Amino acid sequence: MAELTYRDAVARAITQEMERDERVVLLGEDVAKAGGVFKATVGLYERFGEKRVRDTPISEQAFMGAAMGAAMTGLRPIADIMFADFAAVCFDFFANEFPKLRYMTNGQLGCPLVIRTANGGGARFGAQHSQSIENWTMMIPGLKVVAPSSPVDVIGLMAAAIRDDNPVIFHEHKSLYATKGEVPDGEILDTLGTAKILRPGKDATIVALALMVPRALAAAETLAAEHGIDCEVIDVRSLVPLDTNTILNSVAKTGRLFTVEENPRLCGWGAEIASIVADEAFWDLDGPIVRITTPHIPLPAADHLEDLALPNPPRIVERIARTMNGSAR
Amino acid sequence: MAELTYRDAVARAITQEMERDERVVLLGEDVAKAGGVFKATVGLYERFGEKRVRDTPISEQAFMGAAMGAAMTGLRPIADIMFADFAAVCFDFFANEFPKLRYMTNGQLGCPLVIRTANGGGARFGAQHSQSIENWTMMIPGLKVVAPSSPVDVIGLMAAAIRDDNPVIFHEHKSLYATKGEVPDGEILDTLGTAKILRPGKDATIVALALMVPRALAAAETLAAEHGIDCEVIDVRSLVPLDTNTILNSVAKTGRLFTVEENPRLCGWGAEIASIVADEAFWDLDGPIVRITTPHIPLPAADHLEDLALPNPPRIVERIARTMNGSAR
Amino acid sequence: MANKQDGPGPQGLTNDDIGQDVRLELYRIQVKIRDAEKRANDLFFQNLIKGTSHLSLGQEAIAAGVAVAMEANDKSFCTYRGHAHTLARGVSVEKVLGELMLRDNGLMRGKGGSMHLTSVEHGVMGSYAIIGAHLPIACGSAWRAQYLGEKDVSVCFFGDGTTNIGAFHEALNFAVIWKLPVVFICENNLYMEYTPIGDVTAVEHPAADRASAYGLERILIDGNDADVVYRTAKAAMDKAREGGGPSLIECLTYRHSGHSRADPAKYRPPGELEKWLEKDPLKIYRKRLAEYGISESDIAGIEAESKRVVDEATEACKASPPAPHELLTTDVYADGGWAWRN
Amino acid sequence: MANKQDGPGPQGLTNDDIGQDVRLELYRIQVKIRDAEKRANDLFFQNLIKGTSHLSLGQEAIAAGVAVAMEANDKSFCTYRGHAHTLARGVSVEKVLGELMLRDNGLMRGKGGSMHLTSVEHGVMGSYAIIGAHLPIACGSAWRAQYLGEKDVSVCFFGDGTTNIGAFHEALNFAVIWKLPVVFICENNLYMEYTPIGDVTAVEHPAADRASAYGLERILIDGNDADVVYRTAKAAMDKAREGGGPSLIECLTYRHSGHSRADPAKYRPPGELEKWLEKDPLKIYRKRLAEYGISESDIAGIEAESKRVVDEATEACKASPPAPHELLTTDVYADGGWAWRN
Ligand SMILES: Cc1ncc(C[n+]2csc(CCOP(=O)(O)OP(=O)(O)O)c2C)c(N)n1
Ligand SMILES: Cc1ncc(C[n+]2csc(CCOP(=O)(O)OP(=O)(O)O)c2C)c(N)n1
Ligand SMILES: [Mg+2]
Ligand SMILES: [Mg+2]
Repeated sequence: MAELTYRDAVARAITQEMERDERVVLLGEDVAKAGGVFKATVGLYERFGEKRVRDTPISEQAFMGAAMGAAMTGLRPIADIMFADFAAVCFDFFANEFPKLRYMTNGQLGCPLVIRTANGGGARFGAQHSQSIENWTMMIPGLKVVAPSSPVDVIGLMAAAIRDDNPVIFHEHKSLYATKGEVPDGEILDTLGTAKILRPGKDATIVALALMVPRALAAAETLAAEHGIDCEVIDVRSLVPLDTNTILNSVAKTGRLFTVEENPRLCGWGAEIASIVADEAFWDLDGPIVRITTPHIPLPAADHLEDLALPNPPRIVERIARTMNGSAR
Repeated sequence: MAELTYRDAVARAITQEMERDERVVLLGEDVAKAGGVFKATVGLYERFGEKRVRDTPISEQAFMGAAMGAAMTGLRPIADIMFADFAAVCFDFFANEFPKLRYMTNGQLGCPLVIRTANGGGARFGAQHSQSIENWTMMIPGLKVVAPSSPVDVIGLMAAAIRDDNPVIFHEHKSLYATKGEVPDGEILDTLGTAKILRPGKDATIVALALMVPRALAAAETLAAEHGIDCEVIDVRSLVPLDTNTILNSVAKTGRLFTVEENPRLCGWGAEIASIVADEAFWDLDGPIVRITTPHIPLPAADHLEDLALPNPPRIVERIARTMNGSAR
Repeated sequence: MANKQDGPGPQGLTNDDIGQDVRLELYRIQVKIRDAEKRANDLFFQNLIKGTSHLSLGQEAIAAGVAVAMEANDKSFCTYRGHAHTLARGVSVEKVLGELMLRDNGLMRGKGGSMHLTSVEHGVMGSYAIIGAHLPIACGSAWRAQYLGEKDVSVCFFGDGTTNIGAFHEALNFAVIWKLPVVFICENNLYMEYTPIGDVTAVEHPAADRASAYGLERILIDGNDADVVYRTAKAAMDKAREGGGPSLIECLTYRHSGHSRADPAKYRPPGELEKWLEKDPLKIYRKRLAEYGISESDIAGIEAESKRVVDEATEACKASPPAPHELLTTDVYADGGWAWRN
Repeated sequence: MANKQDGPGPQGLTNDDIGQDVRLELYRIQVKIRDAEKRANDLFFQNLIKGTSHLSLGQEAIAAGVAVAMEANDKSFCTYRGHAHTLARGVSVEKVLGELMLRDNGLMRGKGGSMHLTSVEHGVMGSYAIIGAHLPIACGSAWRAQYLGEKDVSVCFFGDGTTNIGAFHEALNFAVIWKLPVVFICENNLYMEYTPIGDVTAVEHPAADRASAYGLERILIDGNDADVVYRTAKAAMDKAREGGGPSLIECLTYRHSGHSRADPAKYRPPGELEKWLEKDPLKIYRKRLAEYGISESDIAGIEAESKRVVDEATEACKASPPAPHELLTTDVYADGGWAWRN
């Protein structure tokens, strides 16, 4: 057991898997010699050498494509998108190439790779470097999508992602890199498609992801202490596959659902979950489903405005308390 | 009044606006001399000349960027994405450039342009030429998103899109190009952000878009005739802005909501609407919200399989009848 | 094969760097492609091919020349205009036509369609229908070979119009800096869909005139002469296999039909097609065979055999059912299914 | 200005193609950028600049040389490393530093941040932070000028690393085939973020060695000499203005600090910085002024004035509040608000 940052957990996970499997390789802009712009891959170049850990030009299409071509033919590449926003410059690979290959070829070819992104806001980087793009990836059939909230989950889910035979988009949250958590020694391997109940509760279910998880947890404590509302907090962890059982069971118990989403409102991942619950758990619901999201706006650079935009514990508390105490609207 | 195809409506709308405003220009691959691969821009090159109607290289980033730069500085470009799927190769412009410019510059610059796409399935083109990408665009703050289902709507909404001072993504449905409808003479101008009730009904609300609209209407007739279920069918027409009033009012009346979506399931536009209704109209609901979508898969090329994938009247009827007659699940 | 010669000529077989076996194979493949593509065209007009299809009529020499230069383990990365390359690697006409007809006997049982022909057992690693993407993908395959010390070469085919998209530029630079065993073959057929390539390109030769931007040799060849294609491709593949890095080859050619099944190609200037029909690769090659002393009856035998194969394949396809409905949701994920939830 | 000369030299002002006024302006701008950038660096270490910032210390000659060659209506398209170009077009130090400090007095009142500096009234049409996008955008602005018969030129600045992304290739080809009045300025400072450009580029000069791929002239200049930059940019802008189409200019330079505020630039080989500090554009230009007979006191006056302006701006920024909360949801759409529904 040791305390590790989320940032260091990334390097530990990749180390674990690179030691285990020669086919695992890492590529991206400044990931090798410099250890990544968020320092999440420090030491890998030194340990595994330039054959396995490679710097690329600013050619996201080239190295996403290269990762795919290598994956199709026998390697297990991990490719790095420096800021999640840049997925847009190589989105053809996310939307049309990685996820459709197996289907279009009727199973002749697969695409076992992991794309890491530094996702999300909070760093005052402005509209083009701060987005939460988990819904950009969730909406594409054929991808798997993971977004861990803690160091131990980073390791276990990254290991699972690397061993998975599908293209997995692994969203690291840039505002979590400096956070710490206890991590057991030895190999860690988790399972994709499993949500975690981080706080049991009986009055309402809060579903959150990545940076929103600690915020939802903090809000739940306040809601319990100050409003007598006992919330169950679920860390979704994996958007695809989605652990609907855990969510539906929780709603069956609590009768209420709140989502806390960093993505801008429209077509966020919470909308999907809301729609599943509004269909399959409708008769369990005791009141409206409420989504707490970043407003449907680009993100501002200014710190006080960015803080205002992303869901935070006071806003979560206020919205849940108001909904639980009041009427439908 | 004349009968016009959806295809010819595109050219008529652009003609109307190009005659009205010298700043309106059209560019894209094969849109000029060849009149477009779907023949939706036939005659424009002859009428307006090569200064205003221009063929481009296969450089989607170049001409999306060019459209933006021209829009920022005084023109009103219409740019063509030959198949909606190709939005992925220039997605940076959709996700990070068009929609964020005004916000990032604090209103100093705007981006008044229209991007036309040939969207959707049904033509047996396979996984990379058949997608419904309306949710790819709906999820991006700063875009407006339109998807007409009839020739007259094509004209009125295209005119409104061209006159709008925002970036508007205009999804034409490739399987509707050959369909016909009555169109009044003279100028036609519609309003973005307005849904249309195409069939009033009292038992359930069906919300549909583009190719799904005629299918929802057909299903509603069968549901009335064979199951005694009287459905209200709403053509959303505009995903952003979204006419939530029309939808919420309808659900207040019927107590039931069904969406019929061509996009693959996860994070489809219907999820957003479902989540709005599950929040704001929860107490109006008499039963689960059900989404009828393309399954969350890439599209197959084979005709019989593609037909199986897209929602069609029998499937819509079956699902609605089963839900309305049965229990929640 | 010691006597290398620059152009083909009737020096007699003893003095021939290509040799009779290879030459017959080059012809056999060209004829097979020609016959299969013509049949595809007929089937389309009989409404037996739905969706789209992009023929390589007139471009057969490139597919044949490159494929014959390849070794069994080499990999082909094709576009929607990929029937020719798929056939050239040895895939049966039945499996190709079956896929075009979207039947259960097709290469992907109709799931992929004509634009995505794939036959991994023949080294055909997919056909890609969004312009540009497969150039970087081919780089990745080449990287795997380099990384694992495997000796195969990845070959990537694309058109003139493709040279103007960003992925082309990124892939070329990437292949060179990583010194990858990949060969890029540009089939310059003078048109993108309906627009002449000259109208939208800053240089005359869209690939060859850009080679220097990647520190590569300028290679521009007659793409209608299978011998020239074969020799050039062979040299590039040898170089790649020996660790010499990538090559970019521009092959001048012409498509005899429209861009896709829907295109009557009215945009062509009068006389252009006729001029190129004079340079028909099959015509050129039939003459070549005769010059090298192959008998008319041997040639006719190849042609008859091809017709027979195509006819039989056609019948088999017509007899094939569509794939079962269950196929709709198979192979989305690696577990064989499509489950995105529990 | 009849006497054109190739290199700068102390021929005396009578024989000077640039002239004293322009030369003083070139120095004034370089000093202003230097002082403002140094202040930005200080403010960052005082924790008064949040987020990121990308300085142009060492690259001032390019910003100054190009800006002085521009006319008032000409348009600049910049990157995240755009403070210099914004200042060079005449935007006040206060408005730039205010934006870096994310205060209400900033150019965009803190909404955009340091990577998106924009001042339309000065012709600064935005700073773009996703590599490559603004090259096509600049083409669009140039197209508008061509279409409307307006005489302005669009100028697009970017780094060496940017030449390897697809949008670079697409934009260059596009600009040439449409003969657009756009000038592309590549600031080759030898590095992308932390990776030397030579490690990831197939040619030595990432822009100049690719000009021929677009049928353009190869232009490679000393980017640390403002006179050279000025002359070259002026010629390119004249050409564009007269309908002669685009130019691509590679300026050799070096950034004295790290890539962004977070980067101590430890990846540099020893001695490299020192070598380039010898070629510091301000050092070069100060000497140049003296050679052209500008007095030490005039030079010192420019420098003192700059310090005063930067100090005053700093105080004004420190005194400025953050923008009001309402700003969060303004200007998403053209109606000024953010409503996506009724
Ligand atoms: C990104 C993208 N843009 C546009 C298209 C539509 N498209 C399909 S083929 C084609 C022309 C390609 O021309 P070329 O590369 O010369 O190949 P050819 O068809 O002539 O073999 C175009 C524009 C596409 N498939 N992908
Ligand atoms: C598409 C994209 N990929 C990566 C980045 C991250 N990034 C920001 S600046 C930079 C280096 C750019 O190098 P260069 O073009 O030489 O400009 P310089 O910073 O040296 O001025 C990189 C990789 C980005 N902003 N956009
Ligand atoms: Mg072509
Ligand atoms: Mg640089």
